[in-house]
Amino acid sequence: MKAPTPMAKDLTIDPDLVREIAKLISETDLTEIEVEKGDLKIRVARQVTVQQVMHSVAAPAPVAAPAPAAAPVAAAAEKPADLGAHPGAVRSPMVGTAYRRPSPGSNAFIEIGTVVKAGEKILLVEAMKTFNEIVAPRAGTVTHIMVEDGQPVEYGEPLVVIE
Amino acid sequence: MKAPTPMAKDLTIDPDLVREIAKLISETDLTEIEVEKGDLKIRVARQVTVQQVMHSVAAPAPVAAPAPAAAPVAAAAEKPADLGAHPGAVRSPMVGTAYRRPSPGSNAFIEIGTVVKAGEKILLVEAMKTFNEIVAPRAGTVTHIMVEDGQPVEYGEPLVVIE
Amino acid sequence: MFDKVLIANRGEIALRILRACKELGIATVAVHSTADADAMHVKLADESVCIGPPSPRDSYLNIPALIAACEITGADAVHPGYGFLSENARFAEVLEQHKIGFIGPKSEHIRTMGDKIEAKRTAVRLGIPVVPGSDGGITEDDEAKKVAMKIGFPVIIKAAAGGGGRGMKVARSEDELSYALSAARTEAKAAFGDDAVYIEKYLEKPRHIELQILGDGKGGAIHLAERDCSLQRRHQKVWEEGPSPALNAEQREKIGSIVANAMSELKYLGAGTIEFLYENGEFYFIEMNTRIQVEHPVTEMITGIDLVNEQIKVAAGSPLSVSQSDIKVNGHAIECRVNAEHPATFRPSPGLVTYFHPPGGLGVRVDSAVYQGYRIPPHYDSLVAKLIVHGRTRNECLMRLRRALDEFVVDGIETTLPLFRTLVRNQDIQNGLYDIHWLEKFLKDGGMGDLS
Amino acid sequence: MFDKVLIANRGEIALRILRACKELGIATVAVHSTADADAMHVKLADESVCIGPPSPRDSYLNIPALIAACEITGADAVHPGYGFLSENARFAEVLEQHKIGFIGPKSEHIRTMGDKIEAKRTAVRLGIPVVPGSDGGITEDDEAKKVAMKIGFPVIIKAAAGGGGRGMKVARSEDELSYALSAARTEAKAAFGDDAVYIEKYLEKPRHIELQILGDGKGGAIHLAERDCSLQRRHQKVWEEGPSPALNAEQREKIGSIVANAMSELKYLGAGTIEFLYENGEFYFIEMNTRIQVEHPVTEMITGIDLVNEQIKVAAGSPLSVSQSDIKVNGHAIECRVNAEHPATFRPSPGLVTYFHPPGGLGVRVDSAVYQGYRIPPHYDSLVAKLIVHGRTRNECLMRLRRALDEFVVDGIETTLPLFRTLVRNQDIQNGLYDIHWLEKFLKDGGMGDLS
Repeated sequence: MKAPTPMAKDLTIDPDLVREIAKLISETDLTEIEVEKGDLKIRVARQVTVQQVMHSVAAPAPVAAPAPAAAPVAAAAEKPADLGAHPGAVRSPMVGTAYRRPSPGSNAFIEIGTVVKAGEKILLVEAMKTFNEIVAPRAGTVTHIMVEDGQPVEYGEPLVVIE
Repeated sequence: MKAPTPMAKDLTIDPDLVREIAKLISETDLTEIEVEKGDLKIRVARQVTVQQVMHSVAAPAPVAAPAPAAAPVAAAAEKPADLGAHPGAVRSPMVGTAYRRPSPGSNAFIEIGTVVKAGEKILLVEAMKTFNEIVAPRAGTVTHIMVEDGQPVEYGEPLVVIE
Repeated sequence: MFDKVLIANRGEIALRILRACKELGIATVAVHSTADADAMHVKLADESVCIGPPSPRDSYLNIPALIAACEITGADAVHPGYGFLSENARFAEVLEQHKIGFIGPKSEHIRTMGDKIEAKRTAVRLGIPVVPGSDGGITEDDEAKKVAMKIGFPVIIKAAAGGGGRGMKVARSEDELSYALSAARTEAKAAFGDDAVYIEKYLEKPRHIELQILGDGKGGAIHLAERDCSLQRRHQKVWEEGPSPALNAEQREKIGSIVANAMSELKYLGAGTIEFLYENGEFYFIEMNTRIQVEHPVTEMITGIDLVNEQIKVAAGSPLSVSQSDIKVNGHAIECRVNAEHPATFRPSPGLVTYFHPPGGLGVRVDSAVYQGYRIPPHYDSLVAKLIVHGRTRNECLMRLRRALDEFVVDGIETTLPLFRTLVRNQDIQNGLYDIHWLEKFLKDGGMGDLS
Repeated sequence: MFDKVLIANRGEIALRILRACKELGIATVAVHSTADADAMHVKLADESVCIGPPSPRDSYLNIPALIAACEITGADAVHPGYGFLSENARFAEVLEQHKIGFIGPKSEHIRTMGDKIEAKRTAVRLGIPVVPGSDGGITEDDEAKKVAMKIGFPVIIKAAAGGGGRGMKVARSEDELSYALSAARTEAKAAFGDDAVYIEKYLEKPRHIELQILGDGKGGAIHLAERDCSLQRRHQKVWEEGPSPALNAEQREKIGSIVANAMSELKYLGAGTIEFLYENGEFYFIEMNTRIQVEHPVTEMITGIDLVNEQIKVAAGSPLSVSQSDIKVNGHAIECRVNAEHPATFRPSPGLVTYFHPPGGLGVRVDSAVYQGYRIPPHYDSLVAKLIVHGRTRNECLMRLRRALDEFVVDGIETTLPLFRTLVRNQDIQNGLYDIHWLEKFLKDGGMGDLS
């Protein structure tokens, strides 16, 4: 819908310019753009819809007060919830015990700051006496390590972040 | 959807211009466009609806499908729900059986259109073999009669409307 | 059998009665105040009638409104539940005059048992043990001493004209008697203008134990064992269980026979409860409740008898469906009264229930008229739900109660669930070592910790 | 006794096992797929472990993941529930190798009963009645006739190599036998390249009746009466009840003794079910399920025995807590499997449960892992809740079931509640007159009316 738009004679604004700014505002998630050009000034704003949705879903699920809330096994302090959603997070493909070094006396595969290549070993996860290699899915720099040596991990649990 | 609001200094602008900007605002999903040139300034805005969705409250209460929904005894066709809220509604002060005439052979106390004085008898409600007089709480004209002769009524049930 | 029963009550007991009627194929009429239009039993009843404004006096206690509701719906019987008009002899009589069945005892028995003095006199006549004491007012030390020696120390001296604790003195030995007597008499004189006092056995740490009975009104009567309701706060029962941790089978059989025989002699009709204080192996009659009680499910769970079903049947003239030999105590049951109150301060907390998830599974029963989205009105009692749990042993019952309490979610209001979660983990409760003062002392001593 | 049990299942049975563990004071580990992170048993367990993606093959059937979950949590036993790995002998063996307890039978018994031919052979050896038939393939008319005369008409002729209904012919009399035999052989030859057939007694309108058993693994074994699970759709049980309306006490005692003795001889460990077809007073073994079953609460309600509790105890080496003489059938129980399905078309209806209000009161038990706000995932079975109702008689049970069904509210998804509301009002159901074909015929004949 980019049909040319006839404008009033004494005020020539460019509709494409407004559209462009609107696109920009969406793209940038801003709420207001003001453009001044010579004596022309264009201000564009978008209000955010205030939605107050009270889901019954948000109601607390059955966990009684004195009963211990279901505590994920690996809810260690090293695993801030926000890192779980990190796009560079590498997740555990299985339940098991994570190890950071190939053998007790060795150095860790990686440390924070290590630059890794795709396919490079970064951790081991042991399950049923088998050590499974966890490799870097992509090249990058290790920015977070969320597991300690010997820590139990769940399926899908974020292990490290490679950026 | 609110109509676009032109806010111009004077009325010399072309209404087509406003229409054009309004179209633009719709198209771009913006909430506000302000155009200024020299002494002319046009600002166009559209208010956003604030939605408040509360689910849990709206959830249906326990009435099973084949079980008859609780049917108020006196849910007769003569009692449209909207008249219950009518400011002129006269309500039953007790549970009982409503009568429209003082004795079986007599005329009804009131009919639609009857002009009544405050304190005038309009109905009887019988409970425990006692006939209780229902009187008009104010002067006015009877516009609706929601009970039939001999109909059971609940406490608080609207009987007639006097306007 | 009745065709249509009007339920002259509200809340969980109205729903309890509705369920019993539905299970007997009897049509139901719910009555409600304007504050209870959204009540669950109103939604589930075949018919409903609004009988008045929120004030109980103008609705649930309004006899003309209830009779009119029966008349306009054609209900042929009324179940009064507990509270409200359930122990109102005049209501039973008015119903009789209107040829409407009353699902409760004969009015004469309601009247007798509603009068404290008459009730005690009747209990004595029927062979039910009462608190021993002087027959009338006493003013002389010598006579007081004679009575006290006979009933044994400690004794309590009460103003004959009195009440409310004024003019009451305890004497724990002969030495204390003379002083206690004169002090009580002085106080009685000051408070009531009458220095006559009477002397009774004083029970220091009694349990509240009550016997459930059923009678057919023609001399057939059985007992259904006891409930222990010692866990009370301000005379309100909080936790009830059966059988009592304090009784053995022989004691149960003995007191049970006494009350069953008494009810048989009385030709009592319907369900009733004989309440006792119990101390050192002895029972002392307090009062008789001539109605179904809040805690009746405890008995239902351990005997398998549906008490409301029996009430309806005998009120309609049918015989009891069971005889004494059919009654066997099976396992153990505990009821917790979950109230809309702060769990430590007991401040009422009516309002909107934003989430309600009752526990389920084996041995768990929930009697509740609450549902998610229901607004608990501020006009009536604060009972949210009765959680009743059954187990093969008291220990299994306690473990099951613990897990059921942990599953129970009520949001939007404060409830006493945290109190019960604390109680079920308490050593005294687990050992059954509590009396009628235990809970108040526990609370006073900060048993609820940070919540207090 | 075990210290920590890992529950290798999901849904209501995971919650059922969790409840039993909590009541025994055993710590619990919930495992779950990513689709079940919000499951109730996950929220209530002491610990939880995510074991894989939604696909059961990668999570609930993933033996290495389950073993790893035991290792990282220190669980010393696993309860497999029903379905998934519950009848997987290898899983039981792997657990044994890892010195983790398996709350289920010995792996050899799982293996034996998991093989149809071996199971039938074992049943015969143990004296359990099976469907009479030829020992092997038959090709000659004379031999076929001899066998048919011995077992009695009607008989069914099945391709020895076959399955799926092809090559099956019914002969209702001697006249029909010769034709049926040749037709079956021709079809068998065409379908499977082998014209050998075998002959079995044909049951026209059998009931499905199953016996619950418990064994201590050392030769102690009891039966806990029967469940009648004849109401099925596509071999899925829909409504189960106990005792069966078709059996009397003598028949119960007879078949019960047979299976209890058989299990004793087998030294069976844990809970199991011997399934029979029943027609004209005779039982015919179908199969044995070596696990707890969906419908186990029916038995719990009429016997008062907590089957999961017993499973855990005997798996830990304890004796059974009851002997055969302790088992008394008390009243009647019915279970309805409320599924997230259209009540007439049975189209699955997973999704968000926007309102959930289970029924309560006397004699009503709800086993459900659903709560308001829970989203039923599309990956697994559609069981929303098991409604189990107990009454002193079958009639009381039916009336109670009716009122409980009318109280039950589940919104946001379609459920089979309307089916049960129809069934409980059906004359045949009320009379107990149904067989394994009844429900499918009822549905085909438009029994669900407008909903169909």
